[in-house]
Formats: sequence, structure tokens, C-alpha cells
Amino acid sequence: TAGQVVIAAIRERELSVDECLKAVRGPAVGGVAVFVGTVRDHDGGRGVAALEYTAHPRAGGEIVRVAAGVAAVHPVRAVAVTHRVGLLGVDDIAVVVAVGATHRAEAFTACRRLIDDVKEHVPIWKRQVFADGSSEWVGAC
Amino acid sequence: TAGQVVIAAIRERELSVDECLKAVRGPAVGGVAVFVGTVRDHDGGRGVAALEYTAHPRAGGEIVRVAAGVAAVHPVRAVAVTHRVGLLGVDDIAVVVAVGATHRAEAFTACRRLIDDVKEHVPIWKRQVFADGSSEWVGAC
Amino acid sequence: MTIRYWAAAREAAGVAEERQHADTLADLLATVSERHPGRLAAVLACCAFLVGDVPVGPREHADVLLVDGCVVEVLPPFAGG
Amino acid sequence: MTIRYWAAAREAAGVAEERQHADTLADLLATVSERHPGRLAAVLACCAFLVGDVPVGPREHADVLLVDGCVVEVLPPFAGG
Repeated sequence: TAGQVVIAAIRERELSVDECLKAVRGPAVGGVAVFVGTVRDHDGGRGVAALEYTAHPRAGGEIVRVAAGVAAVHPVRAVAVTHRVGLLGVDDIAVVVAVGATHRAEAFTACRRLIDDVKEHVPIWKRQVFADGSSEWVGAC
Repeated sequence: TAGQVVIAAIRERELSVDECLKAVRGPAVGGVAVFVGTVRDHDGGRGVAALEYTAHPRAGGEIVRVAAGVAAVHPVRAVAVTHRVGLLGVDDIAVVVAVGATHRAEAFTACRRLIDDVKEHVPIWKRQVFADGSSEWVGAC
Repeated sequence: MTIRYWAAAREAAGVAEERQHADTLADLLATVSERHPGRLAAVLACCAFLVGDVPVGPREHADVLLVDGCVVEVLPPFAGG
Repeated sequence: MTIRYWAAAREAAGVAEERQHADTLADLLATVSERHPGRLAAVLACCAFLVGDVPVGPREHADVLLVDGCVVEVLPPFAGG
């Protein structure tokens, strides 16, 4: 049976690791792999004060599609992913991914795939506010 | 600078994912990879009711040594690992590993390595109690 | 039709959206690049586009015909997580 | 010397530890295998050993000399996590 997407959502409010962990645990699950992305105080040698995340209206649908895609092709029991939008300070949580599986290998593999796919396919952007007050959109070439 | 071993301990009491997560987060950390090992209700097609973990007195020192080993060779900021001993029921947490790093790739790689090394090098055993009341030591050949 | 800019494209264009007639996506992008000199042309070069909520994907911009009233969206490379 | 059994080895031996004189680790294991017929010999075959808290590792059991009063520990394959 394919894995179940328990949570796949874009959130305005603070994210909870516990929420995603609880969502994917269960009696048939032996291992949960979790990734928590947080705001770092530096990037490329410059001090960072904040990150502002913006999402395209399609982001909500895309994150569900991406999560379902991973759950369908990996032998896992449950997946959960939440991505935060809005203005975040240093050490705030921007994304949480959790995958529950029978064994750790599948949980880790699917967890890595899911965060990679979210970053690649979900239309979200982040503006980096540097300590000196300047800012720039990340990855805007 | 090598990563810091913030927590590396064998515990009698219930484990906390939040404890390990908090221990490895920080302003310089951009990604935290976490593994949570829990008791499954089945193994090899048989129903499992409980797992009893026993640790050798050397286990405390070994888990520190293993954690330090991973922290020394992986470009990570902080590691934390706690392993539970005693009688655990289905869905109870047996082990938590958390690694904080600048980027997710290093966090995931070191997290997987740490749980693998704990299982390979730390003298802990588990007795599986099946639903039918019988039991057997796991991996006892 | 309406062209809607996101993130770095919005910053480079200086507006969230604007109305501009054009027959093809290529014409549209050329026109707005002239109207907003500076970084917009460079940013557009690495953006993805939606036309009527449908990703343009690898299609040649000159081959993407625009109908009146449709919405073209300009999406810089995603940077979530 | 004292031989201390852990986990599956303890279960197979039926005792947590016992005293038994032997010159080498190989002799010791042969003696206790005879004393506890059944699974012990099979379990011992896949165990690791500590002599005086030092891992025996790959050394030949016949080459591991035992001094009086030392402690030999029998560790089945680890199964943490």
C-alpha cells in the first residue's frame, strides 16, 4: 500500500516539529526521519537578520502533489510536510518534513527526496534581509 | 571546527525528541536531521507486543565515543543521541538521533551514520516479546 | 493581457502587475524589458512562466501565443526551504 | 576466573555468570559449552568477548591466555536502535 500524505501544507503561523512527528508515527512504523529547516544567521559570509518567505497561490496544491509523489514511489507509511511563509527571524523554523516507515533506510531516503522536491517544485521564494539592512531575493540569478 | 557532542546518553526514562532537537539547533544551523526509532507492532510477520532493551555497562562510554567520532569527521555543528533501555511498548521511542549542520546534506549524512554506528558499536541488546507471549533476543544467531 | 511579477521579478519590474498587449510571450517580455530598464531583462532570463495558470515549460517563448485577457505570471527560480 | 553472560548468551547458559578455571579463552568456551548443552555453543559462535574489559576482537581464542581472577564477558551481536 502506498504511503499516506497526512499533512502537506503552507502555513502562515509557526511550524511544529511535534505535529509532523505525531502525524507519521504509528504502530507499524519503526523509524521516522525528520528534517527541520531553520533560518541561519549568516549566508555566504554575510550576517543575516531575517528571511521573508513568499508563496505563489499554486504552492498549496504543489506541496500536496509533491508529497503524494514521494509517498507513492517510496515504501513508506506516512509523510508530512509543512512550509512557513511570512517574515522569519534567525533560528525560526521555515520547513518541517517527516516520514514514517518500517525501517530507517526508507524513511531517510524518502525524507531527503521530499525536502529536495519541495525546494525544486513548490513555488516559494525567500528574501534575505542582511544584518546591514540590505536584502536580496535568494537564487534570483 | 569539529561538531560538538551536546548529548550522548543511555536513558532509563522516556526519551524526548524535543530535547535532542533543541540541543542541536542554533543560529549557525540551517538544517537539522533527526531519526526517531520506535517499537513496531510486527516483525517478520509476527505480532510484537513489547521490546526489552538491555545495555552493557560499557554502553554509556561507547555511545559518547561513537557520537564524538561522527562529530569529528562530518562538517556538522552539533550532534545529540539518546538510547532508551528497559521494557518498551509498541510505538514507544527507543532511540533519538539529531544532527544540526549548516546545510541539510551534511545533517542527513551524519545523522544516518550516527544511527548506523550506534547500532553497530554500542553494546545494547533487545528481547522481542511477541503477541503470543513467546520472546526471542533479536539478532542472536 | 495582464502580466504578474513575483519575488525578484516584482522587485526588478517595480510593479506587482501591469497590463500589456502582445501576440506572443516573447514579444511581451521584450516590451516589458524595455519599459523597465535595469535588472528585469536579466531576471526574466532565468524565470519560469505561467500562461492562464499553465506552465510554459520548455516551449519557445515566440511560439507561446497570448489571447486577450489571459494572465501571464513571471516566476523566478524557486527558493523554498 | 569469572565468565559473565549477556542477553541471548545468558538465556542459553541459564546463568548470569559463573566461575570456571581455564588457561585460554578457547578452553573456557569448550568447557562451558559442555556444561550447558543446548543453544549455548551456537550462541557463543557468534559472540564477541571482553577479557578484563578489553575486547578480544579478531584474536584466536586459543591464543587468548586467561589469568586467575580475570573476568570474561560474553557479548552477543549488538541489537540497539
